[in-house]
Amino acid sequence: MAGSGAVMMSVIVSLEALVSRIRSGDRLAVPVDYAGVSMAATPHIIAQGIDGLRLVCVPTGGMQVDMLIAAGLVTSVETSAISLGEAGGAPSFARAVKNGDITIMDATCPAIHAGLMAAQKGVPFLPMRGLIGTDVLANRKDWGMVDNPFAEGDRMVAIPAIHPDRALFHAGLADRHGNVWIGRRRELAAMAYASKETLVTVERIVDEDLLADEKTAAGVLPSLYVDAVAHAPGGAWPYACWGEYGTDVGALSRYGAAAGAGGDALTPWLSGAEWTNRAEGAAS
Amino acid sequence: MAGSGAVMMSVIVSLEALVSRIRSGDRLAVPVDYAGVSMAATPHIIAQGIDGLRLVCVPTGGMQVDMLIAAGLVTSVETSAISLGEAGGAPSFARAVKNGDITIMDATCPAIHAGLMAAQKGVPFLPMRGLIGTDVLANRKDWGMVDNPFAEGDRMVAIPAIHPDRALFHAGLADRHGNVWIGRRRELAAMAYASKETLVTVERIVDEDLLADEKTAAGVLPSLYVDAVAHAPGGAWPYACWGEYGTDVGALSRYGAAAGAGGDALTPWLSGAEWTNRAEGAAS
Amino acid sequence: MSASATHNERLIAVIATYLEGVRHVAVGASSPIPAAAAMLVRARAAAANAPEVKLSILGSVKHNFFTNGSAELFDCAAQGRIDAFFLGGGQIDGHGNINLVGVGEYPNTKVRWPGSFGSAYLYFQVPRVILFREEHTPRVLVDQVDFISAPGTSAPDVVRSGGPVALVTGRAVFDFDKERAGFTLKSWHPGEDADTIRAQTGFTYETDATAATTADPDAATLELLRGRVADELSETYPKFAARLRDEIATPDGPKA
Amino acid sequence: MSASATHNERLIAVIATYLEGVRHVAVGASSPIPAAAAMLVRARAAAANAPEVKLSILGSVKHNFFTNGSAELFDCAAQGRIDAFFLGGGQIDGHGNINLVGVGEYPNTKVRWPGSFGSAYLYFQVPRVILFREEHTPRVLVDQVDFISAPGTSAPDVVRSGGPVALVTGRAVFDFDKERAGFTLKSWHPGEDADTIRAQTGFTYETDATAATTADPDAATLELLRGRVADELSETYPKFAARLRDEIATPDGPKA
Repeated sequence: MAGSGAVMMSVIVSLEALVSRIRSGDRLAVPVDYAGVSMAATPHIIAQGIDGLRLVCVPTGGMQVDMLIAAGLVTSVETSAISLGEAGGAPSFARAVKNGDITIMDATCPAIHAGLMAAQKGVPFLPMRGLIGTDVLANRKDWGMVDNPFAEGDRMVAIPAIHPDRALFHAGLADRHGNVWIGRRRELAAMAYASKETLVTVERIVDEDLLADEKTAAGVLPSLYVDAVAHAPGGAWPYACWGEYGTDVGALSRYGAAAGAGGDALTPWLSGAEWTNRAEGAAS
Repeated sequence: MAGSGAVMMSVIVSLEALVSRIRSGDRLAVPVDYAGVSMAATPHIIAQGIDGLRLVCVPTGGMQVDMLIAAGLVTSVETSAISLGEAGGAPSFARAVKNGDITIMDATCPAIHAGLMAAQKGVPFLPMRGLIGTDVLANRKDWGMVDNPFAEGDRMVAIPAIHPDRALFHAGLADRHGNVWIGRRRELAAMAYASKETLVTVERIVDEDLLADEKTAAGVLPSLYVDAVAHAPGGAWPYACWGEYGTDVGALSRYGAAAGAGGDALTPWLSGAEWTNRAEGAAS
Repeated sequence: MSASATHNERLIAVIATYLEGVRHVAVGASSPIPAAAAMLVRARAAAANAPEVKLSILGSVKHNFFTNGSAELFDCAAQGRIDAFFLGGGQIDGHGNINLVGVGEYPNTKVRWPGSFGSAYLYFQVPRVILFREEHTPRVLVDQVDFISAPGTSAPDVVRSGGPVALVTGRAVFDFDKERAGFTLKSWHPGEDADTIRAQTGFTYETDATAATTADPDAATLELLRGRVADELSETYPKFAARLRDEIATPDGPKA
Repeated sequence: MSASATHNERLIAVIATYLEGVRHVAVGASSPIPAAAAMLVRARAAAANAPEVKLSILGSVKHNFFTNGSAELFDCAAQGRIDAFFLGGGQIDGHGNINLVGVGEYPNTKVRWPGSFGSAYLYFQVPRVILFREEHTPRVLVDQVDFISAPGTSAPDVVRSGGPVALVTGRAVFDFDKERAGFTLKSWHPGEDADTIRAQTGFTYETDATAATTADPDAATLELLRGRVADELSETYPKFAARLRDEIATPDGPKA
């Protein structure tokens, strides 16, 4: 939450400065492909060598997770799925799982949501239906069971609160106070509520107060929950930015092929060259 | 939820028809003063004699609750508070409590929210901090206790799910599909998620699809949760309609005085004459 | 245009038979055949003046009734507001268990699929889950899954309002019998017979006394599929819609 | 304009002493004095180039950082994002217990107040809860409340990060001692003394060795109160702001 930064420091910072708030060993929450992934931040995390990351995918992950794994920065992944969507599986992830290079904490989407909701509500757990009899549950020693106090013999799964150190995502716009317009992507708010700090890259920074107009206010994550905002146009690429641009399946496929090959093929992705080249292409 | 009505019947109905969906004995959820109270529906509930109501105030109540109690239609009230705000206490409520005419289920605001959230999530209860050692808890035999499965000796309150039969509120606008713009008043969505049916009065009905524009979509309760919409301009009066008009404290005070006096003084309020007169005054 | 149904049209029509009377169907973003089946049911309801059928396509900006983030689908299912959903599986076994995680010893599976997604919850909550998997081989339809993402049935003390009702593949259609926790072969698609199905299925199942070749969609269904449904599909699944049109033009062409 | 502080200005200033270093204060919609104290602390922080102090006024359209409905305040408190909050009480007892429900045997209380609102939760969660009640009589400050809406302290096995830090009334200021579960008299406002406070307080308490008349706000504070804070108050609490201005113009006029 706000306040640990320097006195009167603006919430608007450079992308490098935003990324530098992530610490090695952080439990880092990142959103589902279509909700606004801060892809632009990924090469900076890699460049800054922020390792030991314990990723929480809300509730699934893709290329960003695969890149961080390929760069050797990931200790564990809690997720309901990892894939490149239409572009196929996530090669670095699959390899790391097979080789035992990362700890995989397989979940199911609503369990991730429940864990964040528990943190939002300040309770140690939420009860949840389903899951009983699955190998998902059998492999989550950190989950528990709880009895329904209102019915005999009704045992349910207890999902412990998920308290990420940092939440990182991309959105359409923010104002200079740090209010971020997330629209109907309310999982982004859920991530922020549950996290110690929230870092957001955006397409545009606007001068007007996004909370001043009730029309926009309804879709705003208030600055109360936002610790840093960086201007990063096209920052979700190759993923979509909801309501702004679509997914670049071609680029995802190219990444998938590179990750499948591994080694040098991945360098332009992990180094950020693909983003730089793209920005230069767009500028020319 | 939708679908029980007649084939292809429009979700847009008259105020009388909307109110007639409320049944005697219903557990009826109504919102806090400033979130959009469907005051215009109140005299119709009274005229139709829908009794045995078990009110759930989300999370507090005011003049609407007091009127329904004055009309003798209320069996119980679950609430965190009942008052007329700046216009003082709620006389009919206080009288009914003193005389034992209604069952009062005193709660605390976040417990009401937790009960609705449990219903939204399809779980029988949510755990909640606080409350231990209060007479609020001591008097809620329907609440329980639950152990935190992740820490020894950490006992918490278990708030059972609240499943209202009907939710009733007032909002700024709806479209012809039954999508309702609630803006940042998300307790209205929480009420709807938890309830079997949701009935909404609105200031305006618009032709455009409120979900079509991402700007408005962020503040929309989708038609999936909305069973009936009635056009009732000024329908929150004397309460405010968020972003539309403010509270008429003078009218609330007049109501408070009438309710304090009781008997004939209340008739123009319970009969709906105050609303009719006001509408005629506005039209002339 | 051919009057006879294509393979994909047959799949759409047979899936639609399991959606009769639904009010709200949710489908995944990359599931054009289930989406088409839901669109067909919606079109039929509209033609019959029956209550509206709602269709939520997950992850879609356009066909999305949700405004509370990606948790809303699961809440909505918990509230009983979703009547039907579709699941697949890298492996599906004879008890209706599905595996979306991988092949081999968990966690270091030799083949790793994306993961369980919402299956470990929705399989318990949605009254009609239709298992749909085009590939029908002993590699997919196994005796026992390597990892249970979601179980076909649960012990009586587990609160469960949902589960599988059918398994539709590129070769056949099975009903699921909850009491027996097993499948019953209902029909095989043209080109298959009881023997080819048995050879390609890695689990044991019963065969319905009336089992026969999957019925072709009737003329009214084909008209809806090639009219309103095709138009709606073009909007959301342009590639699939184009393929469907090509298949109709050349019905003897390759299935895939 | 008078240079000396009015009664209300003194209350505002003394409440502000309990808000030093806060980042986020929440106040009720009809609580102008606590709101003014928070505005004063915010103005001081701005003047000192210190981190911004946020103020949420519940139920206000304008001064409202929340976008997730009326549950957000409580979630926000649970997340440790609210440093200070204000509670009153129809009755407040010497152990810091508060009663917002009524007088007499529950549930059929002979006097019924609105109800406990969020107190049964926020009193446990917000680190600095300041009890504020203008009326200071044995009828309000009782030996034992008739109904505990929220307890002043909890058993050690109850997870609790918040609670009362002080009680400010129209006559005096008390600190709350959590270990002892009791109040300590710190100061009395002009016109009172140790004896009048004792006579008007229905519970027992300790008296601080340095207890004396409540200090008047200094010149810098008065300047902020009559400048920036008065302007901000006019926007949200126009009636109270006007009254404050009248009191400053006629400092010997009636307090109420």
